Amino acid sequence: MEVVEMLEIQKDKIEEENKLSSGERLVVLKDKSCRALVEKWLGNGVDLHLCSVVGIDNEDAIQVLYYFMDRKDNTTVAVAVNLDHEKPVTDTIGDLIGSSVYEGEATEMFGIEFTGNEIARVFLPENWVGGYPLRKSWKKEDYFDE
Amino acid sequence: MISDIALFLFQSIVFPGVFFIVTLAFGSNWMYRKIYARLQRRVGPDSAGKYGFMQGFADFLKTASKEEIVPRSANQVIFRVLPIIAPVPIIVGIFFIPMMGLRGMISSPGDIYAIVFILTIVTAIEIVLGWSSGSKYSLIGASRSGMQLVSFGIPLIFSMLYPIIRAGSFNLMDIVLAQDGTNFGFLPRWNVLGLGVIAFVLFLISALAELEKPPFDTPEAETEIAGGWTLEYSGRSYAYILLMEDLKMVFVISIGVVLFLGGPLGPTFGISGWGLALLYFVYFSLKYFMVLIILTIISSGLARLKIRQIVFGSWSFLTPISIVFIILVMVLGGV
Amino acid sequence: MSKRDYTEFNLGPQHPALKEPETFRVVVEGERIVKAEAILGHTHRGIEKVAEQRDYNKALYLAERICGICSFAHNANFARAVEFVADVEVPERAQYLRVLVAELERLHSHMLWLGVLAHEIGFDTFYFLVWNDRELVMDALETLTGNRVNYGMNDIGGVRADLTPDIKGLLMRKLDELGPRLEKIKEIALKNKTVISRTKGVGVISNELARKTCVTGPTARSSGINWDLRRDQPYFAYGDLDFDVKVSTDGDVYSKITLRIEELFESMRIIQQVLEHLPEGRIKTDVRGKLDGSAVSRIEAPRGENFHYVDFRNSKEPYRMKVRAPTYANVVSSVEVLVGHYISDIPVIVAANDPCFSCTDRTLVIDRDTERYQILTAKELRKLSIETTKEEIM
Amino acid sequence: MLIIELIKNLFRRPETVKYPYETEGLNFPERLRALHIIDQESCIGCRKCARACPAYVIEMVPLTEDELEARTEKIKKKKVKPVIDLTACIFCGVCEDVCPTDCLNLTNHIVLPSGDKEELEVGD
Amino acid sequence: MKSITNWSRQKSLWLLHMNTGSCNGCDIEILAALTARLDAERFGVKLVGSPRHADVLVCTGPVTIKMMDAVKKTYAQMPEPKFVVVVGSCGSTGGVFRGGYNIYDGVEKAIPVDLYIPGCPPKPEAVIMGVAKLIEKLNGGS
Repeated sequence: MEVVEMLEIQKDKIEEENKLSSGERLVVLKDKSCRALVEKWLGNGVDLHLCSVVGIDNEDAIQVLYYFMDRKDNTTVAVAVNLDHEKPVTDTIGDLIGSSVYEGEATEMFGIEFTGNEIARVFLPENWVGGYPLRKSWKKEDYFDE
Repeated sequence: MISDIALFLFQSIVFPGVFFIVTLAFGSNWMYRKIYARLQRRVGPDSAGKYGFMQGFADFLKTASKEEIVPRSANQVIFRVLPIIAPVPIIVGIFFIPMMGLRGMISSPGDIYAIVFILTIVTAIEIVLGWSSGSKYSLIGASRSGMQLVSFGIPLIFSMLYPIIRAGSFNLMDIVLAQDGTNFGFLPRWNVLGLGVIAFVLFLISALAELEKPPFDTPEAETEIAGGWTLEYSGRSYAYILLMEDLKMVFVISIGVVLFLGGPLGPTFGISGWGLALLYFVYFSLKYFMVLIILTIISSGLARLKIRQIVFGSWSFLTPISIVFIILVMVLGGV
Repeated sequence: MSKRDYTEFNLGPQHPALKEPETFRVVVEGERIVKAEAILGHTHRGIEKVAEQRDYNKALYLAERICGICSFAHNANFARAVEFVADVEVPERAQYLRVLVAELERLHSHMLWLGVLAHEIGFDTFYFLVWNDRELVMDALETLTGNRVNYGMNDIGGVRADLTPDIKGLLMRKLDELGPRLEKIKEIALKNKTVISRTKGVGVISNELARKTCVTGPTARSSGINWDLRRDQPYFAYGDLDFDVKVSTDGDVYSKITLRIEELFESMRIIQQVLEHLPEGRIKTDVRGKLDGSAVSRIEAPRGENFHYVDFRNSKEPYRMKVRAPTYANVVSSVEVLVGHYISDIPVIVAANDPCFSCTDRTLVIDRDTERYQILTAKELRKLSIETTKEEIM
Repeated sequence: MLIIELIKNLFRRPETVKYPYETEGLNFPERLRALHIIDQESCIGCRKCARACPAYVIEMVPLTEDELEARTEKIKKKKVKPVIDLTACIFCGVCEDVCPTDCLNLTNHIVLPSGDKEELEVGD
Repeated sequence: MKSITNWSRQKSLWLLHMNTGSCNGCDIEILAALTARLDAERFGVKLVGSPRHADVLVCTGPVTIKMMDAVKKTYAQMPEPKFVVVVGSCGSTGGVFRGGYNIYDGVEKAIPVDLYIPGCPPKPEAVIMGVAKLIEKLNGGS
């Protein structure tokens, strides 16, 4: 079954739907996790490919944007979840599809907690104390003297 | 008496002694690099001396003049002392080789024993050198070096057996003399021309392994273990290791020339005395460089093998082939 | 098997096999790899954060310097993303010129990779021969764009340099010279016994693993995933051009060599078509002022799919820029297949994906103390009580 | 076959160009972006290059007394002049593109290496 | 004796190439300088794998903070006399990334630098000129 069709069925779970400037559908979920959706897709044999996981600091909320592609019928869709700015938590999809490192990167850069994903550091060192550097409020002076 | 001693000293130190051998080693190093570069459509070293001939010497001198660092994890005594004495066995070994005349500087009824012993000792030294530097890469390099020794020992020795059987002697002079004269009036009776070509090929392969040149450069594989057993050495120690490697090349190739290509033999044109010695030397060096070029072409045309493949290939192909070959030769009575 | 049979050591960050600083920590038993992990992050330069303070014209040159080998792919991809947001039409001639440079870059990148792989397996002669032939492509690129590596060819809305008849003639000449040389390369690389023995059956990435880890590019195509963005989601002028996408199902290093060599010939074909059918017209549409909106652009870089996300919030500076380089997607799979192989295979398998860690590590890092690194895979590795390296040499 | 190729190579002329002693066969195309030349006579000090530079390496230095005196009619209003720090320059050529008087140009002469950063400045 | 030593140093420069966080551009250009077209081996230049064997440390890249220790460690492992050559803008001053807080803005912040080869990346010809310059510098007496 196509990715798009699956989305239509699950319409009640979608909060709002936009389009990116490049033409892809951007679906913002009501849920704080897209795990159910991905499980459904994979369960129905969709040839799913995850391009990337993008974290975005929206001042009021932390958004996680998953960019999926269905290789079979060549459709792309961006799925976003809005998380609490103070304590962003969502489910991992790393065990379903290879997103562990992308999620790890989002964890270290934005402080998003992916439940079930043990990778907390990809690029930064383990003893990192400099906060979440890609957040908009992050300032170098807060953490370092130089 | 005095003049004998003087001659011996002159022979052992200046010509064809240590000084000359070291020059030859550096020359071989330069030659190898130059041919290697040429095969890759490059020029190769050409700034040190005329056509870069002094390159090996420059490398040695520069390395020797550098600071020597001894890592804390190394075995202090062996690490400092062993590199300095490492080139000595090979120089002694080269003294056995008849270059100028039919007799080497040292000659005994059991030359081949000594040569095989020295070849083994050299690898043993490499293993100890690698082990004593106390680095993991060195250790892996040393163990690979040992594995190669074990794998290629039998083919190497068996390939050397063919000339011995033909000459019926372990003495290098006898082996050289057995290759004198011609077949059919024009073909020299070198061991390589005839059944001995199999032995020669076996010898070349084993020689590459002994020299640790590609495709058998696993003990020093730069992209895998970053230099292997030489990794931790610097300054004077490393200079001696470089010298040792160059000398090893001279030694192994010389053995090949003597055993299979008739050593210094060639048409004499009735010349005798010093002229003959010179002529012998010219023949010897021509053959020497021929073998060097062949070795370089082989080693540059192949990718490095894995140590497993080397061990496997050696035990399942080279060793049986060499054994069968030698049995054949014995049955045929040293054709 | 007792614990003392294990040796742990680090390849990198400074190691002759890895031209880039990256650490591979492997645990070996004898020479056999028991565990392997990649430690990323030595070339983080914080490009994503720095880009947030630069306007799009300047960030373009920042994107170019994400990676020196696939610089055009990053640069063009960023430009394409911004063009989506600005909603401008890029002139057709510029699209064709972008294809031209992209394919020239693919040629040079694949040849570079071949050379590097040959160097990893100790086959230096082949490395020198390939790199010598590569100079032809570099000359072509240099003459066309004005630089050998970071071409500076793109601008938002088009390209900066046009193809003059002189340069076209030179490109033709260079390509004519390159053709027979590529045939020679193909013959040497695919028929040499030692190359085959070092690469065949080594580092097999199965189709399942490839799908699970979402690998891209030649790595995916060698594992039987028939996917190429140039064909399936055409960008620039690829829709008008005729070329084949090669697929292999073996998944080993040898199939990757075959695949990339085939791609070299396809690139040659594409370049020839571009030179023949180059349309006339302008080469640039101007983009000015503030932008609003977000866009994703994906193009097929030499190593695989290159993902750029840009977000403008009524500003000239991107609010968020996210780059996902192909190596980032591929490195996990190559680390996973390392287990069970031998030390000699590490450089081969790692190099087989054509890793480009400077792409991967573009994000920010501040590190006060490099003594400890995070483990990427195989967390149970930590449970192995292994004597830590006394002095990290390399 | 590789072996045949190798033996051929042994007798072929190497492809090496003995740079810096000879330059025949090396590629220095017209478009090559290397060493800058600034014609301070025609520069009007408009700062456009400095603003456009992606690496922020063009510094607008105030003119000295002598230079202020020596201004010609054409550049009467000029108060600053561009100085380029080559050690940080990325040779993208944007400054050349934006220059309104065409006084800043990138030549195809490679920048010579130096041990002294002071030497690697253009414009002074 | 001293002059012979100096001569040997000029004729046999062994490089250790180290990427300190660059974009790869400079690295491939250094390798290109070693290949057939320009063949740096003419000057006795050789790439070595171990810092213990090297005379010249060739750095590329702005030194990311994670690489800082590795650079210092590698430099310390090299035997005297040793030289440092920086290739490219990033290594010299940070280049386009200059001011980024995650990098040290150049190799000179970590170790003393003897020669800068500017360019982004420098042409292989410039790398050869750098080698020639270094030899010249050695010739002038050290």
